[in-house]
Amino acid sequence: MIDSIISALFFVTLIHITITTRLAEYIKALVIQGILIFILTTSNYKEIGLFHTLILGGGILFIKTLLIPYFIAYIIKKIKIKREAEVSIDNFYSMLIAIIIILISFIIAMFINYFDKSVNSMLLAVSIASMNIGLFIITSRKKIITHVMGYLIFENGIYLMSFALAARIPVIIETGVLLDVFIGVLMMGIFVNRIATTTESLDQSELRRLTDSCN
Amino acid sequence: MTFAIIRYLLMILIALITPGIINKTKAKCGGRKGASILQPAYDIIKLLRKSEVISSSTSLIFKLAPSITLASVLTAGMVAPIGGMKPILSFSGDFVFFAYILGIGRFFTIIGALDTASAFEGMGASREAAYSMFLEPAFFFIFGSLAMFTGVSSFSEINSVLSINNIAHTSCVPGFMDIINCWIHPSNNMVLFVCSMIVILITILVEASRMPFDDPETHLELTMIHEVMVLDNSGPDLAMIKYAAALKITVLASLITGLLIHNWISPALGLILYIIFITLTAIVIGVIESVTARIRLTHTPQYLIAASAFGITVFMIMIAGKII
Amino acid sequence: MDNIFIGLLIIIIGGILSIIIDQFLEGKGLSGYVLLLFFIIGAPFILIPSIDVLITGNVYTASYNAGTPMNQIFFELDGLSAIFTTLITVMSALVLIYSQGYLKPYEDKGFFIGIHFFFFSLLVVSMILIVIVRHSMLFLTLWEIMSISSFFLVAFEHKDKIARQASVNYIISMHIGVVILIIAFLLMTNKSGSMFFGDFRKVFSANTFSSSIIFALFFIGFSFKAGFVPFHTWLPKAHPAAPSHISSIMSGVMIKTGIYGILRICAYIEHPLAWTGYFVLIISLITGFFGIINAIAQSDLKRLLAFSSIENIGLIGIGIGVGMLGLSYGKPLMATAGFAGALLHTINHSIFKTLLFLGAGVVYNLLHSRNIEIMGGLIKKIPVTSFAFLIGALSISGLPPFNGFISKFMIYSGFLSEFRDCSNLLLTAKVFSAAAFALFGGLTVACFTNVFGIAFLGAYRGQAKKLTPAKTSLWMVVPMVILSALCAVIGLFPAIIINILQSPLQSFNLRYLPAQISIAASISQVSLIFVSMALILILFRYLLLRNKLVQTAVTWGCGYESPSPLMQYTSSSFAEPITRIAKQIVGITEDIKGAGKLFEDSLQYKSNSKDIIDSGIVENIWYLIQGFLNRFTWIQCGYLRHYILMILITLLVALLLSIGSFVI
Amino acid sequence: MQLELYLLILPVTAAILSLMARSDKFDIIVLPITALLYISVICNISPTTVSNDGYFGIDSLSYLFLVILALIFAGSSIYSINFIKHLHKKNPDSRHLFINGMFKYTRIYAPLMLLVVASMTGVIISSRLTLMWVFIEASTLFSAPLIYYHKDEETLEAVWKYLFICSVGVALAFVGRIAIAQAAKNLPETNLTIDYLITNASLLGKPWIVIAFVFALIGFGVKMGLAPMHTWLPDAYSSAPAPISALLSGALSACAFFVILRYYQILRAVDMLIFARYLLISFGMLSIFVCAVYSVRVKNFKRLLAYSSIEHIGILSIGIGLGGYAIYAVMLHAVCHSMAKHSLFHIAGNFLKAYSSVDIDRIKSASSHIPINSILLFVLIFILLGFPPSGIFISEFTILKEMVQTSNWAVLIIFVLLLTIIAYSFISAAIKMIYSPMDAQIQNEVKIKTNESVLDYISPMIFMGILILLGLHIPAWFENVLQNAVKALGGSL
Repeated sequence: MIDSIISALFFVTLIHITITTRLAEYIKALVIQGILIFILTTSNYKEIGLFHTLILGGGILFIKTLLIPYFIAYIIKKIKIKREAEVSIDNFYSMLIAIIIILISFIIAMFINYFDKSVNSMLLAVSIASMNIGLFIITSRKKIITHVMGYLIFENGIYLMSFALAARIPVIIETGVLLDVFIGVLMMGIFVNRIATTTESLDQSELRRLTDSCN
Repeated sequence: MTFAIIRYLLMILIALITPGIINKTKAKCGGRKGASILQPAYDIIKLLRKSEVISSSTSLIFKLAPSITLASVLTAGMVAPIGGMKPILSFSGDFVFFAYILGIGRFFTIIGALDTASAFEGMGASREAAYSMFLEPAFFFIFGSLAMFTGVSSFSEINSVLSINNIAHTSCVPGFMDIINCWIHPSNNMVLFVCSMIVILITILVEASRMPFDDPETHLELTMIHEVMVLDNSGPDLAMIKYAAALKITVLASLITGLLIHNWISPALGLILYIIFITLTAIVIGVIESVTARIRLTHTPQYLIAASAFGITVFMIMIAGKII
Repeated sequence: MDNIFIGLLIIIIGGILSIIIDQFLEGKGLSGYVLLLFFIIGAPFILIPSIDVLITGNVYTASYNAGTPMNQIFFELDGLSAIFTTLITVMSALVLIYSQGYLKPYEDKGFFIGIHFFFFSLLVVSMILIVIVRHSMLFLTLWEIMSISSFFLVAFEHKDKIARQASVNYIISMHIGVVILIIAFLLMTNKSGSMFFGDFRKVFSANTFSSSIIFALFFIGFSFKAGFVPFHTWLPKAHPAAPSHISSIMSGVMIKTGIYGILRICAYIEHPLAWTGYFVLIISLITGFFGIINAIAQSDLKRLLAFSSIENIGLIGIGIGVGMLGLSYGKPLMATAGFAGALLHTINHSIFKTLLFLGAGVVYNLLHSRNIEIMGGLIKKIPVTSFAFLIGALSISGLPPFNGFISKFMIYSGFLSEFRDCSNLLLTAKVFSAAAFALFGGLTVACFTNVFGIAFLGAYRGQAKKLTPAKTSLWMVVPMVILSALCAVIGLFPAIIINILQSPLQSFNLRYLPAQISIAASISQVSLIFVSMALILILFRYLLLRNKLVQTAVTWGCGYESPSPLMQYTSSSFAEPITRIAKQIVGITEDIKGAGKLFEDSLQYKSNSKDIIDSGIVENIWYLIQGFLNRFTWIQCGYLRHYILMILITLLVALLLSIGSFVI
Repeated sequence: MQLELYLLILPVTAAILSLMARSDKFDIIVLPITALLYISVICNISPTTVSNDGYFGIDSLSYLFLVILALIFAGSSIYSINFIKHLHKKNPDSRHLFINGMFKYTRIYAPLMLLVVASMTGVIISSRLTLMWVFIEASTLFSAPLIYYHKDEETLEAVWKYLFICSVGVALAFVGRIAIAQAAKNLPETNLTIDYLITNASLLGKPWIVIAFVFALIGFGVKMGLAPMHTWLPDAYSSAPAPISALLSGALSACAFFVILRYYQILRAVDMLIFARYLLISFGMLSIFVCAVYSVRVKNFKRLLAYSSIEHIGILSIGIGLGGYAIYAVMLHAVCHSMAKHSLFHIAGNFLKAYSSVDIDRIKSASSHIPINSILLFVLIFILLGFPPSGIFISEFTILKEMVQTSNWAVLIIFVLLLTIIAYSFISAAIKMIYSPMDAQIQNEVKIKTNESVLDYISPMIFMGILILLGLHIPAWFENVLQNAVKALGGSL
């Protein structure tokens, strides 16, 4: 029951992200997704067990809803990235693609449900959708910071997937959270160095000096 | 063996007069009286007595070339059939040897010419090389077909097989007419013989640098092949070259006789026939020379290739004959 | 058998020592002598067993367990191998002697002589091992070692670009060849179930179509080394680029390992299918014609020799083809003549082609150019070399009384024997090949009269002062003299060598019929007559001119007063009557500047010939491949998002396929 | 306590020590000593099967990869001596970890390298999929700062792409792990070791295993450098310093490959290989194709080597896809390629040191300037291209053998064609660098250092010797190791 509601809301955030062009909206969406995931985690504490639930909940609240969004906002302010995301394709098409992706993910979920009844197809669909949409955002947005956010969405999808499947093994779910730490460290490493070393800001152009193609 | 040597010596002697006969014929055709038949022999003897003038740019090769050329022709003569009789040397595949031993003579003639560092002689040398190259396949096609027809691969064996083929239809004491009968006898594949003779004739014309491929008379160096190569030779060298040329005609002509004269007739008759045929060939050459004009140099290769094509047709006819 | 390995060990040690001496002990110039010394010590260990095999006809075998991956490895020294071991050892010894003199000028120019000699020894050792090994994988390994070492030898004069490109071209051709060989061997081992050559026989004896396909693969794979058209393209590039002693070892010996491979495979086929025989014959005919017609068009001496090598490989191939046809139609005489002719021509060619390349090397050291057009009159400067070259030219033209004639005659007798009950196809093949053979003969004469006449005779075309009176070092002269002596001896007394050929023919389980011996006898007879007659005539001429004064004058220029050496006939003009007809085949490109106008003050004519197969086919294929590859350069475009997109698409496709494969 | 844990503890402690150490000398000696101890530990280990409850364990497969890792570690540690000296010479100031908010490369080099080695060891010896995954992630994290040596735009970009693409890959791999968990939901045990999964393969849900394999192949394929997920690889390898690119190319991709092999084992246990075969072969072909496309045009020697790494990874995956004899070939190839590529990157580093460039057009007549290195380069390139005698020849020969036996003619032909193109471009590059005469313009621009230190070329030389020997004769004990690994993967011998 609650899973379905959460996944419905999650879909809303996903579509919102695909059509919005302002970075602030992205951050908001990320925060909302974090909260949704938090609710999802705590809602089925029976299977995970209280101890793990506490760890996970705390971790998610801290990392997903506070630390990373704040850090992204800080970077945006610090190195004066322009406020809107540069989308390489037209807004309408990106929404269209998002909807297609969602449909496809539902189909895949159905397929999987076809040979394994034990999966929660709704959650699975939303997880696949958010994975694909995350990757789609990476591929369709030009800014590096949007790449990061796309990655976060993608990774939320993975987190959801570990709930969608029947076997909810706490260890695995926790290691899933590690991904956040990973990306956090990643951004630290890159951007801190970046800000320290070079003056020029990141949104001028994409990094593509290293290439072997003729153009 | 001794007889073979005697025949060989006879051929060498005949070679002295063959060019004389040719010239005489030409003179007659031209309505002139013409020099004596023995004139070439006289020339050679005269040259042998003379001394030499050697070009300053030459090397030892130039001095060796004529002797080696003559030697090659003489050696070639040893395997050529004379009057349908067994030559001094005969082994299977000796016509290959025949072709290649003439080749070494040609090789030395050419490099001898190039040794003089003269543009004209180089020109002649190049043409000589090219033409003889074009002619090789024709020769091999003909003798290949003959070998195929007879199943053996040496002049004398071919001759003997041919003789065996038609000894059947001759009377006990073979006379002149019998030979004629044999030639026209169907079992004898007239086509092959005629074609072979024609090809050999062309070979003679080219090898001995005669009309229509070359002109021994003119002294426009640019147009000539053989004569221009020997511009700088004189004295004994020139004598040897002239004699080699004459001998070459005779040797090649005696290949024709090898096809025509069979070895079951008496040696004496054979020799007589041989002399007759050589003379006939010389006369034919003379006539050809006096009735044909010289082919344009650039067209000569085509005629030579035509000779090869002729050979191919002969061969094909043979194959067809096998099939039927 | 072990003696051979000892000998090889000694040689390779010599090679290593020569590196050490050259690099670390500062013994400049000594390294060559060291290797030569070791070679001379090592050679008898190889020669004695080989010659023993050739004379007695018994076969040595050895087999060791090399552990993984080779497992059991086999060596065998039978007649066929012995011929090649002898050839390789003798030729490389002579070339090594020659190189002592040839490499002197290079020593103080910062070339790594030591490494050069090391690779030389490696090349020799690998070639000898190739000939005696009977194990597929080891064979391939050695084959590639041979290619690599010769690659470094070709790249010796690495300072000029041509040499580098040629060596790369060479190694790549070898690589393609070896890949084909690997596939052939794999198919073979797959059928026979072992790496041992001896088991090939039972695969071939099945005599199916597939086995003949395998043979074709083997043939093509070896053709890359041997230089059959159209796999020859490396040859005219590598030979001019390499230093002369290397070109001679490559052309004289190394490409023969390809022939060896083909013969070795043939030895395992009792009754080949007829089409393989015709296949070999036709390719060889094309090779011969292409090679010689291009050789005539060249004005670069070593490139010319390279093309003539291609022609001779063609002749050898014709011999092999005749042999195979003889086998497949069950005509022993023909088969014997074919294979014997092929072997004999292999030997002869390696003798006179080595000789010719060594001569070319002397010329190159004298003039520092390979262009025939600027040569001339060299016989006055380097008489010994010139006469050696003349003998080489006569032999390669296949003229009696030299060795080239013997092998050609042998192959002819293959064509012209056993006409009884032949199929028409076979008859046609025989007679046409005979005629083609004759044509090649004529062309060869034209080609080599051209080379010798233009380059060595007449007057020097360059500035005469540059042509310093060269005293060729004895190191270089002796090998050439030995080789030319060999040419003459084999030509005059063929019976010896033909007797020796009996033991290799046992590998094809063929036996001589007395015919060949007798023919050989009569050939030597008639050749001797020719020689003596020539000598008599020369003596006769000498006697005639003994007490007459022979005066010298300037060449008769038909009245022209002041002839200059530049007015001589050039090589390309000599070849013109032939090349004009075969213009398309020899790929002649001409350009004439300032022609057509009257009273032209300066007229310029340039012509050069290029290998049509190389420039026409191979290069175009390469361009096609490159063009195709360049279509895909967007892969590494530098956009992170594209990279992620690629991953995404891959993922989706893979997922849909996998899940779909379940649902359906 | 299990012996293999020492393999983990040893580098970690060494890393901590070198972080705390006060003297520069320590960095120099710590790597060789650790390598020595590491190898000595490996010599005492005998591969066993792992008990279910253990977290770590070594079976025959992981033993082979440990050998590879040990070899590479030893090589890098020897090479690093001069490199660390060079670093200290460059900035000899105090040993603070950070200068103005950014870590000091000199300081972190040795510790991070040790940590990378530790994490790779963890990948190999850990007997649980989750643990493996964590260690892979860790290796990415630790190796990233090592790449960031020249602190300029290109390097930053390389690091960024490396981190980002690898993290995407790692995340996908995690999905694979989840799928395995789902597949194993009928199993009583929740924390799964490989052996446990393989032994109870009958209870696993086949579809999930296949999905897991697809995700794992693509996810770890990113780390391994399998086309089309290879895209980070040329950038990272070309901008990292020589010892690091050597380490990454030699060991890291091998580790990722090892993880894929683990999943392959599970897939094989539930015998669902058929689909995987096509996937592996097509990815492999694609990788070789990518190498062929770029090896013709690339002018940067290190990038060229990177592409050749992609090619060889492709060969590995093709071999796995073919199965049969090819498995043996793959095992051998993994070892040989790691050694060869590791050595070649070191040589490339020496060239960079001598010419201060890795541009093929700017390196000329190396044969006269740095003869030993150029000989090594030439021979190693011939080895890398699969010219005999070398282990790589043997492995490629065996792969071709398998192709012929299973009569994959199309694969065979494309394979050899692409390999020939690659061979052409590599040999021409090598001959250009080594033989082409030096032109004045370059000679004026750069001052060529012609001194060759033994420490720089000793390990490539040794590896070259080993490779050539492997081509002629494989020692019995090593053959044994290989064959056990092959048995573990169910290949035929």
